[in-house]
Amino acid sequence: MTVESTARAKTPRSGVKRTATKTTKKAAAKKAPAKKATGAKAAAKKAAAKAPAGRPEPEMVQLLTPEGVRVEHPDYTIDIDADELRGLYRDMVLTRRFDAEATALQRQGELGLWPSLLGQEAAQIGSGRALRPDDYVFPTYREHGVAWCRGVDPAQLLGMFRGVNNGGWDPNSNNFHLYTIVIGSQALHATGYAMGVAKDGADTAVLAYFGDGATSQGDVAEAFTFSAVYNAPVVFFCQNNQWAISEPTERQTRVPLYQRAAGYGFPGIRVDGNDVLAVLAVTRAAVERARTGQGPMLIEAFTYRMGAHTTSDDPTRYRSDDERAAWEAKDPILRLRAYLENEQLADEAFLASIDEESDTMAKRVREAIRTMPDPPAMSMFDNIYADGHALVDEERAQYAAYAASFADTDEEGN
Amino acid sequence: MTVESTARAKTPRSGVKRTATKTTKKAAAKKAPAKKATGAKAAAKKAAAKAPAGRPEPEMVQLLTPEGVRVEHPDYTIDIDADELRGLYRDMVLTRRFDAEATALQRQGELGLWPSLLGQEAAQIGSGRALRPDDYVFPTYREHGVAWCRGVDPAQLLGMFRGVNNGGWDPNSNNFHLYTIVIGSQALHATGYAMGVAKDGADTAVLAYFGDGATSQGDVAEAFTFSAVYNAPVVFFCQNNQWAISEPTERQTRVPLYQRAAGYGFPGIRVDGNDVLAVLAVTRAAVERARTGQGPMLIEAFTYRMGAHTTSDDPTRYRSDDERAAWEAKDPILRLRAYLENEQLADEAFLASIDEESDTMAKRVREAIRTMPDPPAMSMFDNIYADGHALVDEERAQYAAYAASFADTDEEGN
Amino acid sequence: MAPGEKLPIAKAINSSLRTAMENDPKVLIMGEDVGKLGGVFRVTDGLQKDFGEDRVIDTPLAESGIVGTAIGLALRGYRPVVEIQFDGFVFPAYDQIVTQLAKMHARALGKIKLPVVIRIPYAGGIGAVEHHSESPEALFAHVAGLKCVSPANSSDAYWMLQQAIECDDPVIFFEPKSRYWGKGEEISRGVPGPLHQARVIREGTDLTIAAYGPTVRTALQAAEASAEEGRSIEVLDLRTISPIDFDTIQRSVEKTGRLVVVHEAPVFFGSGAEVAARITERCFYHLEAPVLRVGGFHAPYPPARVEEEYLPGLDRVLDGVDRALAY
Amino acid sequence: MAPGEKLPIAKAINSSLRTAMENDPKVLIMGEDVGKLGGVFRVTDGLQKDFGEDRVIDTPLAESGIVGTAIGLALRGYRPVVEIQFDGFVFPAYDQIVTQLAKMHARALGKIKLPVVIRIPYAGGIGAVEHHSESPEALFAHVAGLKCVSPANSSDAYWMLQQAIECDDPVIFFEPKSRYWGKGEEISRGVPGPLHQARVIREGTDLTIAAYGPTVRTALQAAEASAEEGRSIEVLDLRTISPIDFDTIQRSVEKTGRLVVVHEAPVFFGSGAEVAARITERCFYHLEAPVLRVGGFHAPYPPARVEEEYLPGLDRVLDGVDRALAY
Ligand SMILES: Cc1ncc(C[n+]2csc(CCOP(=O)(O)OP(=O)(O)O)c2C)c(N)n1
Ligand SMILES: Cc1ncc(C[n+]2csc(CCOP(=O)(O)OP(=O)(O)O)c2C)c(N)n1
Ligand SMILES: [Mg+2]
Ligand SMILES: [Mg+2]
Repeated sequence: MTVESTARAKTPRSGVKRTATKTTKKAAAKKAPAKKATGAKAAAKKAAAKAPAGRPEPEMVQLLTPEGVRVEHPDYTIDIDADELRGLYRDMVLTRRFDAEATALQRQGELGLWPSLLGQEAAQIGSGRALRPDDYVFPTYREHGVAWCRGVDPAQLLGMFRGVNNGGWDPNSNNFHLYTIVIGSQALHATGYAMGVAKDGADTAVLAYFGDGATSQGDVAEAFTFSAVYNAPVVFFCQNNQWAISEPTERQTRVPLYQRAAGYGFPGIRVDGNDVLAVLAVTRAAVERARTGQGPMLIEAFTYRMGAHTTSDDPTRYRSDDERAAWEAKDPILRLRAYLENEQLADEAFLASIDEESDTMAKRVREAIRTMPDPPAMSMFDNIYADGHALVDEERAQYAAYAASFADTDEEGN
Repeated sequence: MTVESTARAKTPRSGVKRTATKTTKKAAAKKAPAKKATGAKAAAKKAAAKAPAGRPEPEMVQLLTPEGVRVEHPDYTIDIDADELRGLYRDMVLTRRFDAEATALQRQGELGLWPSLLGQEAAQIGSGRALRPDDYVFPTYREHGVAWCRGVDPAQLLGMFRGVNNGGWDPNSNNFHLYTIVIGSQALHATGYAMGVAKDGADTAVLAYFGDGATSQGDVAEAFTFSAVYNAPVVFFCQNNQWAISEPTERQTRVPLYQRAAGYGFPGIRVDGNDVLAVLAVTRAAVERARTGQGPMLIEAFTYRMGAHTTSDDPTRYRSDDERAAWEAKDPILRLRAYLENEQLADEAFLASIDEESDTMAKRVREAIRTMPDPPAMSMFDNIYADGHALVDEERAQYAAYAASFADTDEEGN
Repeated sequence: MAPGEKLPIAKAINSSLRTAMENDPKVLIMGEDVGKLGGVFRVTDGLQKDFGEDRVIDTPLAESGIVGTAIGLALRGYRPVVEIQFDGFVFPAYDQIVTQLAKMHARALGKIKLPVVIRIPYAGGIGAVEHHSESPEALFAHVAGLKCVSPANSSDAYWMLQQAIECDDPVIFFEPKSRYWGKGEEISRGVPGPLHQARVIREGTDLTIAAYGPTVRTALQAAEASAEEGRSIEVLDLRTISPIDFDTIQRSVEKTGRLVVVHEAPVFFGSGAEVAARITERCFYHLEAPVLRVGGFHAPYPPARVEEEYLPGLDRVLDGVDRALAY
Repeated sequence: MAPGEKLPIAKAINSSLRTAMENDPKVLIMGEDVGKLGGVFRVTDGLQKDFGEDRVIDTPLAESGIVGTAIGLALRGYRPVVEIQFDGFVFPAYDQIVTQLAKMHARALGKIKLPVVIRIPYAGGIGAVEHHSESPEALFAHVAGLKCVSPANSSDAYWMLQQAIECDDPVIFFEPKSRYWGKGEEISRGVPGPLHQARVIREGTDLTIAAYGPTVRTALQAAEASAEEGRSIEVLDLRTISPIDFDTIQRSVEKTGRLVVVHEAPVFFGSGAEVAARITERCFYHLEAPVLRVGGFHAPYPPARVEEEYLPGLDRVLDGVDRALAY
């Protein structure tokens, strides 16, 4: 029949099935339900645990099992040396540490809010490290790891969550656009930027990050359409962290998200989002496609939001500890660490040095935030227009006079 | 590889390929380029001509070739008696005649605008006749044939194009919603309505009509998402008439539109939109799925807008006569007529009676429109709110007083 | 049963929703995270548990989709109450609201009704990030076919929501989120009056302050502070933004001769402009000073650490009062 | 070369686009049917032929996508000029315009610029079906970060578009479609003044009429008709809606003491409200009558056969003039 039925779409095909099954079986063979592990090693060796309830588990690219064992994939290989491997480890550890520090700073009242990336380090570092400096990134509000890869000063990321600005870094100094809060909007900006890249004849790639929830927004669908029609060099990087606040991915789709792409005329792929090597390999391939005029691609990084949606959220209201525990066994950092240790690519000294670097970085961030000045009241009239606006000038002047009247009062009061 | 590539998505599968290829070959065997035919018979026998330039031609369901030959399809059969067949012919002829009459009325200044359905009669009558009275239809602005099937008085369709109202018929008297001009919006209304049907436990199906251009709108994508997530009994009926005003379908997608559905988790299918039997069969099947709790489906009726986008449009600016000529050879009415004649299901008397009925209908429509009164000025304050609004009352009263002041003047003037 | 109880506004709304759902099986709740989570503000807390997933619907993350399907549900005979998570996220649904929801009744010459309520937690003062503190009411009030209201206390929150849900027209229900979890007021035992009526909440003779939603409290504070200086200020809680109850404002201004309108939304093209224009027309010979407006500036809502300066707080309102009285 | 020529507004805009594209290779045109067809109004006629598909871009049928990708192109250094096919179809793009385009410069503390022009053929009087005759300017003017202008004649159409494209801020360019194909005026040989300045187009002493876009002609007709009755009416072409050039209006009203604002958009929450509120504040002691507004009613734009009654035509403007002079 000519109907492309759901069932059929879900059936793995040809080589795909073979490999995916192989990988999965290998992982499964080592699995056994286990209580929450405490130490890093224990966790790494722990069973990868069951898939989220009721979710179909299609093939996904994996190069490193949850236990830290390298496996091969017929389509994606990775050429990476020991230094780079250690670099990925360092990136992930520092990112996680930064994230924890930000969460702590929120608890201490230094930030109004913090959206933690805990658990998504591999998805972000793997994709972020696949990029060249001239590539351009359009993030959501959670891409702290990608920002790290782009060289954005971590302290700068905190400004908007402290309430001193709405972003404020210069997107062009690191080719990392401002955080975008309104879900899905940035997919179109990325697509437009990529259309411009193509017009310029450049071989820059553009990365559009968004979440599983965002895939429901019309803007993301329109970005798919525009990117396909103009064959724009944009990679859509969807971090499916299983949740959009309290809503599981089943509230957004009933088939795996990566399959969305085919109906728009470009490839989609699911990658183990907790496997930094697989993410790196797949993103490199997608970016290469973009550079060489092959157009857009959708990557679904299958991962998990280990923490709350933001510090304002209470996930105990909508999900179980079991689920989290199962995902802890797939921790992105632990698995790379296990691999490094097994392969004797990281010794105690190296690991200690990273921990130390983390401490230093965290301290620096803490200090930076605590001394971050509040913006002056008059700043609310700044940068509304590039070329000025008479009403803003008028309101600025009126407010200045009004504020000055208090200064007088204060003086009088003295 | 795990990538669902475009190329792969386009490859026909299993039984599909076999049958589709067979059909196509059969049709092709009879083909030969031909100049524009004049008589109905000549045209019916004429070659189906080449596919639109550069468009991939995937399998599509066909039960009646352009030459009027019945062919079988492994998945879609049709059980239809002679009376029904003649009924479909009658529906299409009357619809076309009504459409021509409306175009003429526009030329004569009776209407401000008319969007002709010329060429799309099979897509509309085939789908419209697949419905039960309790089913519900959400049309665009071009579904005159579907409206006919629903029993909407043709003259009523003209009101908005004459400028006396914005629709005005009661959607609930024929379960045919008002025409919707803003592209794609109604796909969500249909989905919501279908969600309500499901809540009510009814076995009603909902049909959402839209064009190829509409598939780019975020609203249509969101309708796909909502309908899939809630498994709503809605059938998305996309008339791909190859054009969105001056833009060919390639400006909206680079793969066949029916493939869009799979990525949202429901089946999509392409049907020969100029084959009323195939459209009827496929729509019946889709509606049956909806009724029986199997959720949404997308039907892409592959057809052609024979005329201008509307009477305001000038298609010579963007498309060639050749293209139109090629599609004329696939005329939906001529092919059913050829079939009826070949099978001796329609004699001269029958055909003449339909022509006569058409004349009568056209005359009635013409008279109705010419006597259709302009709305009174005060009507602009009516029906803005169901429960009233103080400002509307105030403005109504002010306007009435203002208008009355002229009445006084006029009287004084006398 | 909320009437008679003293509840925070958020709980009053929760209770109102519960009552509406108990009274009418056609009432549905739709929105992001309204189910298990009970909404990010917990306004719908417990409702899905008691009324089921079929009536308290967690939707996909798509506001146009939410409003568009709510329209379809309304056409099928349901009365959807939609929650938009924050003010700044209503705009993806703007087309469906303005082009479809607002106009469909008129388009059908009155033959169909669109009883859809869109609840928007709005306005600032909660120290939030961008898009979480906006006051977009003018963008809806300008559009015929919509009604807009904003309660300022728990009792109105409870009763006005009942009335909005019972109304056969689409109602945009602006909830002052900064007031959600304050102590709250007692819910009156009966309907406190028509939905679209302003209320004199403090009588005075020298000047009128008109406010709605989150600024009503500030207006009252300003009246109190002014009283200490011997000025008698009348305070109006407008309650309804479309329509605006000009009659009540007019009566007040005919008495006081001076009017200051206070809202958080930017002043430029805001509600205050409409009030000023029409009241000046109605009360031209009564006004001893131009109608003054105290509200947001023509600027994006600023970062949290500047919002106190941006918002029309007590000092800025008193400044407006001073300026009006100086004429 | 348009300057010096007499052209209909549509041709003046076409010529202006051509000039802008010749002067700056970064200028792009985007929209539905803007290419081969030259737009449904033929405003972009011939441009794709001369500048290629890479610079005159037929887009998919998705307004949010058009504006969203235009933002991305602007970030990449382009200067997109977007055409929205008709006023009523801008709303699917409203979120991108209001939430992204308007705020991104501020969000980046000024580090990025968004030189995007959105051309909207707007207003009524062309006998069209629903959604083709709306005047949504207030819905954009209320939003900080956007600029809004509307030319009323060919010369302004030509020059203001040049200025809008050169401007580093997003500009919503409202084109009075009912005037597209009239005889048109001569294009002045030099820039006729700053973009955001109103213009006195007829001097008078008894009353001021302020109008913009399609109502400017009506205002002039009203002034002429009034002159026959011995009334001296000053007419302002406001030209800019955000910002509004209050200084010019103020100067006029200080002279005439009376003001009538005329626009097609609904009066409730419309531009006239803002003009009335602010001018009353600025000219309180000069005004001999309240500022009156003549415009659309709080109703969806009516079917074509009633639009003449709905629109603020000559009679309704004269009625406003009479009422203002009666004070
Ligand atoms: C248009 C819009 N609607 C609602 C929200 C509120 N909101 C913020 S984050 C979020 C969930 C996003 O989920 P997902 O896309 O999966 O990203 P994640 O937070 O999981 O990284 C919601 C609903 C928003 N920011 N924008
Ligand atoms: C949101 C919106 N944008 C633009 C238009 C103007 N417009 C009317 S019909 C049309 C093309 C529609 O093409 P398609 O969906 O293929 O339907 P068809 O007219 O071919 O039946 C356009 C762009 C509109 N009606 N709504
Ligand atoms: Mg998520
Ligand atoms: Mg079409």
